[in-house]
Formats: sequence, structure tokens, C-alpha cells
Amino acid sequence: MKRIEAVNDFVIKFANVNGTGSASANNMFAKAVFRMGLPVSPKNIFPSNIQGLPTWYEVRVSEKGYLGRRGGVDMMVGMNPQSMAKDIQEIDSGGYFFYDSSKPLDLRMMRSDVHFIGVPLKDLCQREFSDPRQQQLFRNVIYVGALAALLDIEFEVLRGLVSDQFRGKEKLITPNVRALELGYHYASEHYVCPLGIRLERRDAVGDQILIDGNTAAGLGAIYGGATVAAWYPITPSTSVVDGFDKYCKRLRIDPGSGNKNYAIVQAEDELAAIGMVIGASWNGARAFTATSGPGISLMSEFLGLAYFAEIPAVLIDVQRAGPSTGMPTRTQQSDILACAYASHGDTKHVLLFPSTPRECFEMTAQAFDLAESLQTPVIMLTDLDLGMNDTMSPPLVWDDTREYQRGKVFNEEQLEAMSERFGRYLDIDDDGIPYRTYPGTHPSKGAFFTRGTSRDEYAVYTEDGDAYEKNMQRLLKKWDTAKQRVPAPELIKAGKGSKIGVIHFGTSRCATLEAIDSLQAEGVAIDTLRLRGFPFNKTVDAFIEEHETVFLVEQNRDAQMRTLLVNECLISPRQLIPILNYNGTPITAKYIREEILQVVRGDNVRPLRKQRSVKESV
Amino acid sequence: MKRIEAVNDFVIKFANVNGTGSASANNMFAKAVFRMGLPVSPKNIFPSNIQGLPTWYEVRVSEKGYLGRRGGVDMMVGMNPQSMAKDIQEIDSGGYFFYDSSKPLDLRMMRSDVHFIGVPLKDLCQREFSDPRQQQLFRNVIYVGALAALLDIEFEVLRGLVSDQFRGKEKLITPNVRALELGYHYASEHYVCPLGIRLERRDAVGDQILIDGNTAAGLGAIYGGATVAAWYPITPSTSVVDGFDKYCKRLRIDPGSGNKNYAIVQAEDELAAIGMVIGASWNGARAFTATSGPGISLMSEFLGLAYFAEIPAVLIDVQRAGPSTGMPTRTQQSDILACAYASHGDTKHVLLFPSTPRECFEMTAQAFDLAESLQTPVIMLTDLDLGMNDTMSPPLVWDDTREYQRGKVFNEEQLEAMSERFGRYLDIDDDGIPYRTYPGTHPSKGAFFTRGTSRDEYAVYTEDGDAYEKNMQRLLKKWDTAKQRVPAPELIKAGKGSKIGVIHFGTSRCATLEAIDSLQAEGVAIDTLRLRGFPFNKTVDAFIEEHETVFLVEQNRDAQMRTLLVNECLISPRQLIPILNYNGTPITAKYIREEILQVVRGDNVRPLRKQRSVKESV
Amino acid sequence: MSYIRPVFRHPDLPRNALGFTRKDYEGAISTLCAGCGHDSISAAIVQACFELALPPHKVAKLSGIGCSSKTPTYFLGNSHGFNSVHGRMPSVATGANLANRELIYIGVSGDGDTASIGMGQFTHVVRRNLNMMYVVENNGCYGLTKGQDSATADIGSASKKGEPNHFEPIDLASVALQLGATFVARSFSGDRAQLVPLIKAAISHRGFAFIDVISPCVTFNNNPKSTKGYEHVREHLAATGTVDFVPFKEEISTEYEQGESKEVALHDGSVVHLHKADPELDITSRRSALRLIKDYKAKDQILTGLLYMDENSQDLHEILGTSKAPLRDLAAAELCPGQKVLDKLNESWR
Amino acid sequence: MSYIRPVFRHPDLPRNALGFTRKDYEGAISTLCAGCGHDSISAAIVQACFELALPPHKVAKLSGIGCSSKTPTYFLGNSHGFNSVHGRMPSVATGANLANRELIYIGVSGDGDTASIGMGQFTHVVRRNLNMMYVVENNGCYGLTKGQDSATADIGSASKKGEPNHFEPIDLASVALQLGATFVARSFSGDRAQLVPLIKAAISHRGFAFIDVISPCVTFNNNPKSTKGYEHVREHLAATGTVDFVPFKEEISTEYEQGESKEVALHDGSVVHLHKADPELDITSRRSALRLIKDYKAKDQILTGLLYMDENSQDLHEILGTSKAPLRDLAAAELCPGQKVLDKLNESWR
Ligand SMILES: Cc1ncc(C[n+]2csc(CCOP(=O)(O)OP(=O)(O)O)c2C)c(N)n1
Ligand SMILES: Cc1ncc(C[n+]2csc(CCOP(=O)(O)OP(=O)(O)O)c2C)c(N)n1
Ligand code: SF4
Ligand code: SF4
Ligand SMILES: [Mg+2]
Ligand SMILES: [Mg+2]
Repeated sequence: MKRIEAVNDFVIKFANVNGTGSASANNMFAKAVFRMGLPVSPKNIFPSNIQGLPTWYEVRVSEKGYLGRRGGVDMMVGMNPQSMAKDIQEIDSGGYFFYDSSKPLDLRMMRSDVHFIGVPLKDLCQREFSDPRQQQLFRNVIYVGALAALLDIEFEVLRGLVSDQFRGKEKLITPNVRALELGYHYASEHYVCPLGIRLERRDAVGDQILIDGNTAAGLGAIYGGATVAAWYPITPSTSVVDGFDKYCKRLRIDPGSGNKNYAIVQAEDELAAIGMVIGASWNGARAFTATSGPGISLMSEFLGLAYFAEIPAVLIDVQRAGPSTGMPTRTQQSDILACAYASHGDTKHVLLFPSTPRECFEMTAQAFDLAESLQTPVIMLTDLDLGMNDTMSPPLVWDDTREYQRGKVFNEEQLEAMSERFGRYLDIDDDGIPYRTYPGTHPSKGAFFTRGTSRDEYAVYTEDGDAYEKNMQRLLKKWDTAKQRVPAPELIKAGKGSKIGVIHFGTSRCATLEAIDSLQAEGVAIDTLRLRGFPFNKTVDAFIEEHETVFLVEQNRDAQMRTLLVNECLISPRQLIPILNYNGTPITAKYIREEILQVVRGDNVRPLRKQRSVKESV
Repeated sequence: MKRIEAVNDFVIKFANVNGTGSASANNMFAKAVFRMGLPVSPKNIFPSNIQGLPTWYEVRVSEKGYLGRRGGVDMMVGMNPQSMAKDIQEIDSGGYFFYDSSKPLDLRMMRSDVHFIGVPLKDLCQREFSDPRQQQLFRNVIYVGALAALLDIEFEVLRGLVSDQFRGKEKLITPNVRALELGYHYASEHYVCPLGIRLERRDAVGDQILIDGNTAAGLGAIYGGATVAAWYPITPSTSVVDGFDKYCKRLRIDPGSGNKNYAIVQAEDELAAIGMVIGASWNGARAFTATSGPGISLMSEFLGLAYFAEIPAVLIDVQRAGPSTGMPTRTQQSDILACAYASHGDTKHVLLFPSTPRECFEMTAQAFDLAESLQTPVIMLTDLDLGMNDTMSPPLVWDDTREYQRGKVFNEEQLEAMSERFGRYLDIDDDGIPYRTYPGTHPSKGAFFTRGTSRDEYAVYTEDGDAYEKNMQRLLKKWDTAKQRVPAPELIKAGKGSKIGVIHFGTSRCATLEAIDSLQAEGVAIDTLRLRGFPFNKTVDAFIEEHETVFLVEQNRDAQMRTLLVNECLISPRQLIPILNYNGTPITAKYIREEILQVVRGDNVRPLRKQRSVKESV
Repeated sequence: MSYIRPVFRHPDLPRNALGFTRKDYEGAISTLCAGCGHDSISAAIVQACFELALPPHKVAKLSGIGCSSKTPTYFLGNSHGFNSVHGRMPSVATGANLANRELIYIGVSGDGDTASIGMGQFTHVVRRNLNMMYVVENNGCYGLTKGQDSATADIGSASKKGEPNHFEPIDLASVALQLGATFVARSFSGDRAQLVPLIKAAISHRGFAFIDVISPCVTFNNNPKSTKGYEHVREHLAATGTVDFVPFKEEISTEYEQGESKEVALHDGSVVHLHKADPELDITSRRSALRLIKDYKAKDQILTGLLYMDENSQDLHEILGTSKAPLRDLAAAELCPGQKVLDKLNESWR
Repeated sequence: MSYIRPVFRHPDLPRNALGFTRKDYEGAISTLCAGCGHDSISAAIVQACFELALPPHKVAKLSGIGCSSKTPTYFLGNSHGFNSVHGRMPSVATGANLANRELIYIGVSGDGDTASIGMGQFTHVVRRNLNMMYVVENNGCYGLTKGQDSATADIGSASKKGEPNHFEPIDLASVALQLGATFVARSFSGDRAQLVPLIKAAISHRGFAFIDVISPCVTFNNNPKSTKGYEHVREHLAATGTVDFVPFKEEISTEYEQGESKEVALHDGSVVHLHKADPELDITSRRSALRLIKDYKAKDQILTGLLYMDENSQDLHEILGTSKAPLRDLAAAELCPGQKVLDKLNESWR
């Protein structure tokens, strides 16, 4: 029978039951691959539940370094009876199914084109461990050991991982290593190892790291100088503040006094969280919050206040799937419109779109510079895929000579020296950005009243229409200034003066670049532009004008980014062909590739079919 | 010295102090003009304050029936010392200034090109009335009497108004009439009456009525069958529920039991208000809320739930000016984006745009039919100008044969007869609209669980990506269905196959049509299309395609309606030239006319200047 | 209301006055953690509704978001349910009740859903004396988001992350009493004998009936200082930074007599001290309830049972004076005044 | 903190310890209705700050939305102010305070701003014991939106529209006590003699200091049943359906001694019964305060004065253990760990 043969290029999926302790074992597996110098991208597919429901862990190994979701499964580790039938169906023909053979398999689930590999995990556990809890827990460790034999994972790498993990808790090392060995030996004794799919050490990861985007963002807030974090728990954003908290405890506690050089408040809800951020920022601290879709909706009134009263605020939106509560444990890029135009009245907000953990780190730090220098809210739009999955990324770097850009703030000396009257909303530098003062700066100068109502340039309340209009126009000028400040898009030219362009952003990056590579190989040259910030700067207009056919890859139903492009760059929606994925799982290179080919193959570069589907999708 | 001469075509503006009882007197003035068969459009320009600040009442008389703001002032009634200097400056050369001559005027405020008309209101009052409160109150009535003489208002009309107003409170009639006479006689004795500007009875209003849009909307809710109103007070929407309340007391109380066939709850905030509306609609009642900008922001989470869980909800947004608290007592059309795409995730909402009180009435009633037949929120976007100002309108009509469209709801018999399993989200009719059941309908069939999380067609919770995607596509199909159901735009063809088109909506109607008339007179033929609902139906695409130059009149900064047009109709933003007014006062015909001429005169139909300003403005 | 009997009959199962079996009041299978207190409460609700012989379809279930708020799916499968948004169930329930005063409204919420994001709406639904039963499944933490402290967490109690909480807990029963709630009770999820009758009383009460049910979260209420249990495992998880291991647990249940005190040990070894019905308690006096709650708290005990009840209060409909017939059932004729009336009104605007 | 003296000196005016005159604590001219109780409170705040000799710029004023929330513009013109959004001032104040623990925070709100839309945030700012003075200017109605009942309106009281209110009023002082507020007082806007010292005490208190100040709305608290006043005018307005007439009124003020009771007649003829400081009251006991408030309410009286105070509570910063220096003043060096640390961390992710 056919069997899949592949070295350093396959997908293995773990099917577990939520709450059985599989996560740590699965992480160990992915990390082991990584330590063998191989690019790896593990993705958690978990339920909105705490215990007892199916959960999956999909690991792609790709020596070439393709980290997007590939689709398909070469090997399934089936630890969940509930989902086993479906799991087995999912395996590619010629693939492998690993299971606990302590109980015989239901024959009806058998497939003739799949290789079944049984290891009596439960039995092995019971023989080895007494505590029933340990028995459950170590089953997971044992299958990792078995996989080591089956896939040629260097055992030393696993041993190293265990001792790293349990440094300081040495008594835990022995049983874990023991469990690994149990699996390893059983597999090597009962099966011809390795299987057709296997690993070989390479030097393909260089100095890269394996980290989730939320932790990177939390750390970015520390490096960015944030001192106040106010938040309300919500999946998948919770680990941003957890990360901030974890590293603040290490890096931000005054050794002498034990006092904290930061404050974290779990607010009563999202309205309060953003309110605290605005209050703290108004008072001169760098403050942020992290949330997801529902929180964005709840924060919109306050976001309008911050826009209009010109108060810095940093918000991290880790997007999840769907309107309302939707699919809280799935991924999407569907808060773009809600964030860009949050709140009633004429408002628009600065957005950042990270694609890697390193960008989560950098952009979070940068968000504070932008928010303070532009005196407006800055929203970083990441998503569950990037935020919660360990992702291979260039190491985090910080330029120690870098200084925080605190923006235009008059200090006591400047106010003292000032002869004219201080005008909070005067556009002195003709860039639309006025000067602020912090409360308590000067005994008799620089005080002003912040309000969400209209006011003149001296922050005095007014209902004068001209004053209102003038102020709103200045805000547009500030918007233009912002275009020069937000991170520029990343342009990759195919070289041969291609007529086809693809615009993408955020977590569509890996899949898009992989698709482009494969098309390139077939002689279809495509330029790509990765959006990293909103408002867009000129490069974007230019890119669209320069290409006959421009695709736009998005992970939402309504082509929300297209709305922004069309609106801001005054280009026709027909110039952009959306490639939309919104089922809650990360977009694949395969899908993008096919969507592009459908259009490019037919000489009609904008076929009606597409057009219509686009129309519907908007 | 030049003096403005005009019959039945002038603007008179009353400058008062907030809280001095001028409103009732000013209303009486406007109503008198109306009862003389003359089209009149009074506009309140009031502060966000209760007492002591300047407030204006601008009345345009136009025999031709132009009801939009004209701009300019022919006569100023200056009752406010604070604002007098500015008020006098505002008068057109050759115009008139009416004031209380009990105290001499500050000579520095004098203008040689303005006619000053003093009447010693205070003195007259003191002589006539003892109670100081009456003295203050009747000053206003006296100046109305004086104006009657100066402008040729038929005194009988005023007398009639007084006795109508105080029917049942006869003892109030005498002093009011007395006050009118005082002013009338003083003016006729001391001035050559009438002045250059004056009134002459005509038959130019037909069967029309003078009513504010909010009252009409409140009444529309009664006729539309609303039984539950949940709201939170906010200017300028408060009078919608006040109107509903007022007429429910008259029309909805069971004569026998005295019980109310309606319920009004003043909620603790807007989140609660929309929550109550959703709960009531879910349970089979017709429910609505009314709010303004800040409320929309606060309601956005719930709006997403209603969209996704497919629960009817009717929301009336009486728009005010600005982001955040902005200018709460000024008008704007700037909640369009906030409403159309309210909430995170892929969401879009049905919108209605009334232009007259009659449409406020009709569309409010229609909103319930739409919300229930489409099972989604419907937001009627009116504004302060239409909502709070008495506006001339065709009378309210109701077709007594009309039946409420309650949408697809299975009743007990249907469920009893049903053999197959009930599927709340099954698209049986292929129009994207499924069937609902009300709680408590059938003992064993038709119960389902409503949730904001993703679910299958039987309303069972699922995290299956395909089920999610399928459902989201059905919602798009429903969106297409909605296009056929919302009110069609109003098309007015200039006839001569014009190449120029103007798109407008809501309160821009009067000023736009007036501008078109005047251009027509100069041989510039222009077709107009008035948007009345969102999503747009085909007519809109067609109109844009058919015209070389298309203007879009909006009362916001960011050309928000253009965003919707561009998005929905897949046309280029460059095909639409926005004419934007956003200073908080209603747009004028003069401004629209000039904006159009600037473009049309120059052969370049889309001059760069405009283009750029458009760009900035987006 | 039509009392049609259920289609299928299980001759063996006991039936209530309406001929329904207990099964007719059950819901879908729970997806909560094994041993979660919330499941015990669902079972108690099923039992109470069965004993009260309610027509299942005449009950509407409403909730917010959270593990607790998921439970309405797990009871009364023949009733309509509404799992709304986080903290906003009170407003949805208010609207639902306004639309049809004849149904029975069961609201289920959590301590996070009610005492944090929902505090404003909770306050006002109490104030409106909405005719419903409002159950808070109180575990002192945010279960569904993995165990953060809630506003009802006791000072010093530590979530799984091991950080002690420093803020005054909000005692929802006292707050409800303070705000004028007309029925206030407290119980423990494992005390079926006490819970079922309380739920029956709450459902029967006309007006707002509040029950604060202590309902341990077996997964996240793990006090690290706890001697009992499984430090080993916990350390393992701490080290790996993953909190995805939930050892299977039995539901905690307890039984004790009126006037007795009882220590109940939770899975993590921490202990709650419950006391049932103090003789001093005058359930017709708010002040006596408020006083005794504090007295017991001072003794580090929790007073359970029915704490206060006012049978003669006016519910929202009575306060508003709405029609006796459900508003949603009014015919167009009763709602729409028609053109004639409109003609008169038009006159008034001329 | 720099205590630079004001630039201009008015040799004649009295000065405080810092050399400031009363003028230095005043704000812009009020735009509230003549006679509005809120203006009296602003004046009392000015007086208190003057007497406390606070450096004006070391005070931050925060408010929500409403007539009451407008008042921070009318006092302390040399202080920064923040008129935020409706009902959300507590969160903004919390953030501001976290950023700089050294400033003095004065929060002004209304009964609508606090007891309706703001109830959730109010509850939690109390719970966090944020170091600030929180004044509710309580007029039982929504002034700025023209007089709807608020959640503190007494049962039976009627707004200008003449409809009696049927809901239990929320007693914010009792709720604050119930939630663990560490300083709770009540007063009357017209009672300068009582208000000024209370404000001084509240500002000096470390922790959350709450003052519920009864502050009549001269425009919309017009009980139609009132004999006093101006039915004639009201009928006139009722008939014309316009509510734009506000007869000029004098501010109401009153003075009475400790232990005395006092009737204060409002503009519309309705009467509030105040009672100052009951000898029984033990201001170190929450329960005595809660009890006495209810005792007086039973007598239809309102107990005024300082009701409860706990001097030894921990404010939010102490609970969190934040640095003594204001967080906003920390230098980059103290905040940014730099590349070296990052190198180590990167290692941990390989
Ligand atoms: C607006 C919003 N914010 C946050 C969340 C995330 N969230 C879901 S449940 C929950 C807390 C649940 O706690 P509780 O009400 O006590 O229920 P429990 O799980 O403890 O039973 C939170 C914060 C959400 N769903 N919606
Ligand atoms: C989100 C929002 N909803 C409603 C309003 C309208 N509004 C302004 S002030 C106010 C109530 C003010 O009442 P209160 O706080 O008691 O202040 P008062 O005017 O009585 O002093 C309301 C409802 C608003 N500004 N924002
Ligand atoms: S996490 Fe806690 S509350 Fe949630 S289901 Fe599990 S045990 Fe129950
Ligand atoms: S309306 Fe009432 S609260 Fe507002 S300023 Fe006037 S008197 Fe004061
Ligand atoms: Mg909980
Ligand atoms: Mg008030």
C-alpha cells in the first residue's frame, strides 16, 4: 500500500480531549522539531470550553520555511475517542494514524489506505505510575517519546527540553524522561522506525525563536514604557496582559523597595478598561489595554472621545471569528471596519497590522510613540492565530539608543518662558498636531479643560460652527501627518515588471508568500505589498495603479480592508479582487494559489463570476 | 437708505435668552405665517444649556415653498443683550433690527444700513402686568403682536392661535391677547406699517401640516404597532419617546380597565435600552428605542448580536453634530458609517433615511415590518434639524387596509402539523430568511436556543467552520433580499437627458431641490436621486452610471454615504463629487449651488482642487 | 396557555400533575467540567420545574456569557433559551418580560457576568422588581476565561495563577437587599435538599427573586496553599505554563439540617462554612437579613437559605399599569388608531 | 512639587498659607440656571480648597456628563479638568490616579451620571478604594436633558412633566457603605457651613471619599401639586408644550446646628427634612451608619453630615504595591530593560 514519504516536510495533527494535559506534551513535540533546526508552525484548534471537548494541535514541519497552514494531514495522533472517526477520515491517503492500542480500535473506523500505529499508552502508564492523575498526564508524554522513534527526533533534544522545562523542579525530570523512554522503546521495538515521514537535523532556523504573538506584544509594552495596563479578560487577548504581567514581575519590580514600576488593573468591563487607559494617558503615563471583538464594540464611545479630545491610547485587538460572540476560539481579520471608524460622528483611527511575533513586539512599542506623538488612539490588529500560537520569528531586538517619542508636551520651563496664552488645540507647527500639558505641571500656566464637546483652540467650550469645522479640518491634517508616521508597507517585487499584484497583511503573510513562490516557480510573476499600517501612504496608491490585476487577501467576509483602500486611496473597488477566507481557520497557500490562478488563467483578468461573488461579499 | 423689500419671501431671526419663555411666542409667530397659507420653516438654534445662554429661532418665509435654510437675515428680533452686537452685524444690508427700547441702545452697535425698530417691551409689560414672571413671559408675546403690525400678520390669526392653544384654560386667553394687542398698537402708532418685508395671505400650503419629525416618528411607532419602548434620554432624540408617550396616553389606554396597551421603560443607559428592545422583539412584541450618536456607539455590541442571532430591532437615531459629545444641539448626518457597519466582525445593517415628518411617520411604521420580515435591526437615521424643528409636511396618512408584516413566524398549528424537525436557521425559501418561533408557542415543538455564538441551522452550538461560513453566506443572501424591500430612491429627471446628477438624502433634500431649481432656471439641467434606504437597489448603480458628473450632498466631513455607495455598488469614489457641510447648521441651497457651479463651469468636470479636498475629506 | 401533554410517554417514569416526566425538563448534555457546581444547579432547576409541574414551553431561559451562562442549554430543552451578551442578560430579560408577562422567566448568570460587567444592569433589574428568578452561580472566579478573580472572590483567596485577591468582595445578596429586592436567598450548589425548594419558591414569587448559589469551580479555584490534592500536577503545569489539565472530580454535595452549621471541603481542600436558617432571622425584615449576613460573615460563616421575602410588592407590569394580556398578543385593532384619528391629529398641526 | 506663588497679588484680599487668594481657586462663570444648587457646591469646593491651601495646579478635576458634570469648569481654573463621557468618570479617574498618585483628584458627578449609566463603574471605584473625592450633586432628576426622573428620585416625586415616579430610589450613601466605601458623607448644597468642612475632610481622606449632596434642580423639580410658586406660568408652558421658561430664583441656603433637624423648602414648595449628626452615630461603624440612615428615612428625614470614615484603609496604589514615585515620572531607564535582557529572553524561546 502507498505510504507518504517525506523528510522535514509534513503535517502531523494531534487530536486530544480538552483538559487532559496534552498541551504541554504537544508543545514539547513542536519545540523538539524546532531544536533540530527545522522550521515548524504548530496551531491550536481548541473549543470554547474548559474540559472534555475535542481539541486539536496541528504541526506543520517545513524545511523550506513555509509556516502558513498547509491543509491536509500526513499523520494523525488520535487521542480522542469522540472525534476519532472524523480524525481518521481526515488523513491523506498513504498517511499514518497513531493511537492508544490499550483498547482495540473499532474496525469500522479502519481505512485500507492509512497506516495504523498502535501503542498501548494506557497500559504502559498504569504499569509505570501509581497516581491516576500522573497516569493521565504521562500518557501524553509517552506518545511524544514514541513519535521520537517513529519520526527520528533526536532523544537528546527531548531530554534537553525536559530539563529546561523543569529547571528548579528536578524531581519532575526523572518521571518525564522515563515516560519519554517508555514510548521511545515501545515504538522502536514494535515498528520499523523511522516511518516514511521523518525528520533530519538541518540548520534552517538560524537565530529565530518560537514564541506566541501575545507574549511578544506584552513584552513590547514593557519595552515601550507602558506603566498602566487596564483590561478585561477575553479570549484570545488575555495572554497579552498575562505576558505583560509575567515579565513585569521579573523586570519591573524595584529590587530595593519591592515596589512595582507598573500597575495592572483588571477592570469591571471593557468600557472601564479603555476609560482607565484614557485617564492614565491624559495624565502622562503610557497605558494600554488588550481586547477582542466584543470589547472593541464596547469601547467605541470612549474611542470617539479620545479621537476628538486628542488623547493618546494604545489598544491591542486580538481578533477572533465572527460578529457577536461568534467563534471565540477561532481566528479572523474582521474587526477592521469596526476599529478604523470606531464611534459615531466623523472619526478615524490609526491601525497597525503585525505579521510576526517580532512585529507584535515592535509595533506594540511603536504604538506608544505613535499614540503620544499623534495624540490619538492607536489600535494594533492582530488575531488568534498569531496571538496564541507559537510562531517562528526573528529574535526580538531593541535599539538601546532609541528614545521614547513622547510627542508635543510643554514642560514647566517651557510654560514659564511662554509669554503668549497657551492654546491646547493651536496648530502651531502646521502639521495638525497641537501641544499638550500634563496636569500639575505649572502653578499658573498651561491648565486646560479636556472635553468631548466642541471647543476652540484654547480648549474653551464653544458651539460656534466655524470653530468646530476648523478643528475637524485640523484633525484631517493630522491624519495626513499620520500617513508619514505609520510603518510603511513591505513591497516585494517579482522583478520582471509583473502586471499582477497581491496585497496582504497580518497573518495572511505566510500563506500568501508561499502561494506566490509556487506560482513564481510556474512562471507567474507576482509582486506583493504587505500593509503594515493605516492610514495608507502613497506607496499603496502607486502599487495599485502600477498593476493591471490586484488581488487582496483578507480573512473576513466583507473585504473590509478593501473598503479602507477604496475609501482612502480613491480607487475603484473593481481594481481589487478579494481573496476571502472566513471559516475561522487560518488561510492556506493552496486556497490563495487557486483563487489567483482562476483569474490569471482566464485571459479576462476580472471575470464576472469573481466580480459577482465580490459584489455579494461586500 | 436702501431697505429690503419683499413679500412672503424673507428670513426673520429671533435672538433670545435660553429659558425666558420665548419659544412659545416664536412658535406662535411661525404658526401664524403658516395659517396665512404661507410656507414657513422655523429652525431652533439652541445651546446645550437650560437657562441664560443665547438661543436663536430662524424663520424662513417662502411663498415658493423653499424650506431649506436660506442663509442671511432680513430682520433680526434682538432680545438678547449678550449677543446683540453680533446679531446686528449679521443682518443683511437694508434689513431691520427689532429691539426692546425700554433701555436705549448702545450707539456703538448702530449700523447706518440697517433699520432700527424699537418697542419698549419691558415698560409696556410693567405697566400691564404685576407678577414679575408674567412680565418676563409676556414680553415675548408683545413682540409677536408688534411684528403682526410691522409685517402684516392678520391679527385674527393670532387670536385664533391663542384660543386654540389655551383651549380649556380660558383664563389665560385674555392676558395673552392683551399682550398681543399692546405690541400691535404700539407698533402701528409709532411706525409706518407694514415694513418693506411683509406677508400677504396665499393658498400655498394646501393641506400640509407643521410638525416636528420626532413627534411624527413617535406617532409612527404607535401606528406601526410598537408596544414596547425602551430608551435613555439624549438630545435630540428625547422627543421621539415623548411623542410616543404623549399619544399613547391618548390612543393606547384601554378605556375600560385604564390599562396601558404599551410599556415605556426609561432604561439605565443605552446598552440596557437596546437590550430590552432585543428581548421584547425576540419574544414577539414590536419594540423600539430612540437615541443619538453616543447611544449608537454604546449599542454596537448588542446590534451585532441582533444581526447575527437574527432578532428584529427598531432603532431611531436622531443624529447630532460631531464625534463624542460634540455639539449636542447642532445637526449633522455623521452616524452613517457607525450605523451601517455597527459592531465588530462582518456585520451590516438596514438603514432608512427620512426627509420629511411624513416620512418619519411612515418609515418608523415601516421599520417594524422590515425588522420583523428581515429578522434584523433596522435603523432610521434622522437628525436634529428634521427631528426637533417644526417642518412643513404633507399630512400623515395611514391605509386602514394595511396589515402588519410580522415576517416568518411559525404558530402553534404550523408546528403541530410539522413532521420534520424545526430548524431556526434553515433557508427554506431560498431568500436567506429563516423561520422563527415565539417562546411559549408549542409544548413540544419549535423551541430553540438563541445565541450570539455560531450555531448550525437547528440553532445548536457549533464551532464547525463550514457551518459558520454557510450561515454568513446566507446572511448575505438575506442582504440581497433586503435590497428589494427597503424604500426605493426618489428619482427626479430634469428631462433633457442631463449628464449631471445629484444624489442626496435626509435633510439635504430641500436645499438640494432649491439649488437644482435655480440652476435649472439658468439652463443647467440636473437629475436628482434621493436615497431613502440602505442597502441600495439597482436604481442607484444605474443613476451613477448614467451620469458623467455625479454630486453627492452630505452633512458630514468624511463623505460617509459615499463610502457606502462605493462599497455596495462597486463604483469608483472618483465618480462621486461630495458636497459636504458639517458646521452643525443645516446645509443651504446657496452653498450647494456654488459647489456645483464651480465644477460644472470649469470644463474639467472633476477638477483636481475638488479631488484633493475630497481626498482629504475621506 | 395550552397544556397539551407530551407526545411520547414513558409508562415507567414518575409523572407530575401535568403528566410530564423529569426527562421532559432536561436539556442537552453538559459540556462543563466534570464535577462543576453549575451542573448541580441545573439538576436542581430541572427537579424544581418538574415538581412545580410547569409546562416546559411556558418557561423562558435567559443568560449572559460564561460557564454558568452556558447552563440554560443543559436544562429545559423544550423551553426557548437566550444566551445573550456578557453582563447584559437583565435588560434582555426585562424586554422579554415586557412583551409577555405570562411566561416564567429563569435567568442564570455568573459572578463575573453579574458583579463585574453586569453590575449596572443587575442594580436596575432589582430596582424594577422584574418578575423573574435570577440565579447567580457564584464561584468567585471567571471560569470560562480560565480563572481570573471575580468581584465576589474573598480577600486572600487565590486563583490558579496563585495570586491572592486584595479587593473587598461584593456580597450580591446584601446589595440586592440594599436595593430593595423582594426575594433574596443563598445556597450551595451541592445542597440539593435546600436548593430545590428555594428555586421553587423563587419561581413562584411574584417579582424579582434572587438566589446567590455558591458553586465551586473545580478547575480554577485551586488554592496553591492547599494541602489536599495534587501539588505535583500543579507544579508540572506551572512549569510548562499550560493550564489545560483538569483532573476528573466528583461533584461536591452536602446535606445538613435547619439551624445547623456545616463545613464543606472543596476539591482544593479549602473549606466553606455554611449555616442554615438562623432562628433570629425574620424573613420579612430586610434589616434583620442584612444584619445576620454580616454577623455570620464576621464569624467567617455564610448564612444560607431564604433570607428575605416580600409577598406584596408590585412587579414592573403592575408599576407601569400595562394590560393584563401579554403586549405581544394585542391585535392590530388594539394597536393602530387608524386614519380617522390621524385626520383629527393632522388638524391639530395646521 | 513646586509651590511657586501666583504671579499677581491682590494686597487687599485674604491669603492662605500658600499665599493664594480665594480668586486663585475660582473658575469660569457658571452657565447653570440661576439658583441651581450645583453652583453652591462649586462655591463650597472653592472655599474648601482655599482653606486647605492646596496648590491649585496639583488638583485634577474629573466629571461625566450633565449639569453637575459641567461644574468643574466653574471652579479651580488653574487646575486641569476632564469632562469625560456620561457615567464613565470613575474609570477615567482611576487611570489618571494610577498615572500620578501625587495629585489630588476631585470627581463631580450627578445622580443620573452615577446611579443610572454609571452604577457599574461607581460600584467598582468604591471597591478599589481609589484615592479621590467623589461628589454626587443629587437632584433626583436629569437636569441637562430637561428633567426626567433619575434613579435617586423619591417615590411619588414628580418631574416637571408631572408624572409621579414609582421606583425605589437608590440611596447612594447606603450603597457606598454596603460596598465598603471608606468615607461616606451626606449634605445639602445650601448648607455651606456643613459642606465646606466635609469637603475638606473628604479631600484629606486617603482613599475613596464619597459625598452625596442634595442639590435641588430649580428648573425641573417642580412638583405640580405644589401650592407655592407659579402654577399660572406652568400651565402656560404646559399648554404651549414648551419647557423653556425658567423663572429666576435665588439659591436656597440654610444653616442649623449639630443635632438639630431642619426643614428646607425648595423652590417648588416641596420640603426636605434634614437632620444633622445623630449623637448615636458611631462614624467608625458602617453598620451604625447604615442603620441610622434607615431610621431617619423611616421618619422621612435625611441624616446629613459625616456618616462613616475608616482612616486605616489601603488605597488602590497600596493594594497594588506600586512605586511611591508617580508612574508617569519614571524614566525610560527604569522602564526599558534593554537588549541584554532581550538576548537572554530570546534564548528561552529557542
Ligand atoms: C464583552 C465581553 N467581554 C469579555 C468576554 C469574555 N468572557 C467570557 S465569560 C467571562 C467571565 C465569566 O465569568 P462568570 O460570569 O463568573 O462565569 P463562570 O465562567 O465563572 O461561570 C468573560 C470575561 C465576553 N464574552 N464578552
Ligand atoms: C451616552 C450618553 N447618553 C445620554 C446622554 C444625554 N445626557 C446628558 S446629561 C444626562 C443626564 C444628566 O443627569 P445628572 O447626571 O443627574 O446631571 P444633572 O444634569 O441632573 O446635574 C443625559 C442622559 C449623554 N450625554 N451621553
Ligand atoms: S471552568 Fe470552572 S466554572 Fe467552568 S465549567 Fe469548569 S469547573 Fe465549571
Ligand atoms: S437644569 Fe436644574 S440642574 Fe441643570 S442647571 Fe438648571 S437648575 Fe441646575
Ligand atoms: Mg464565575
Ligand atoms: Mg441629576
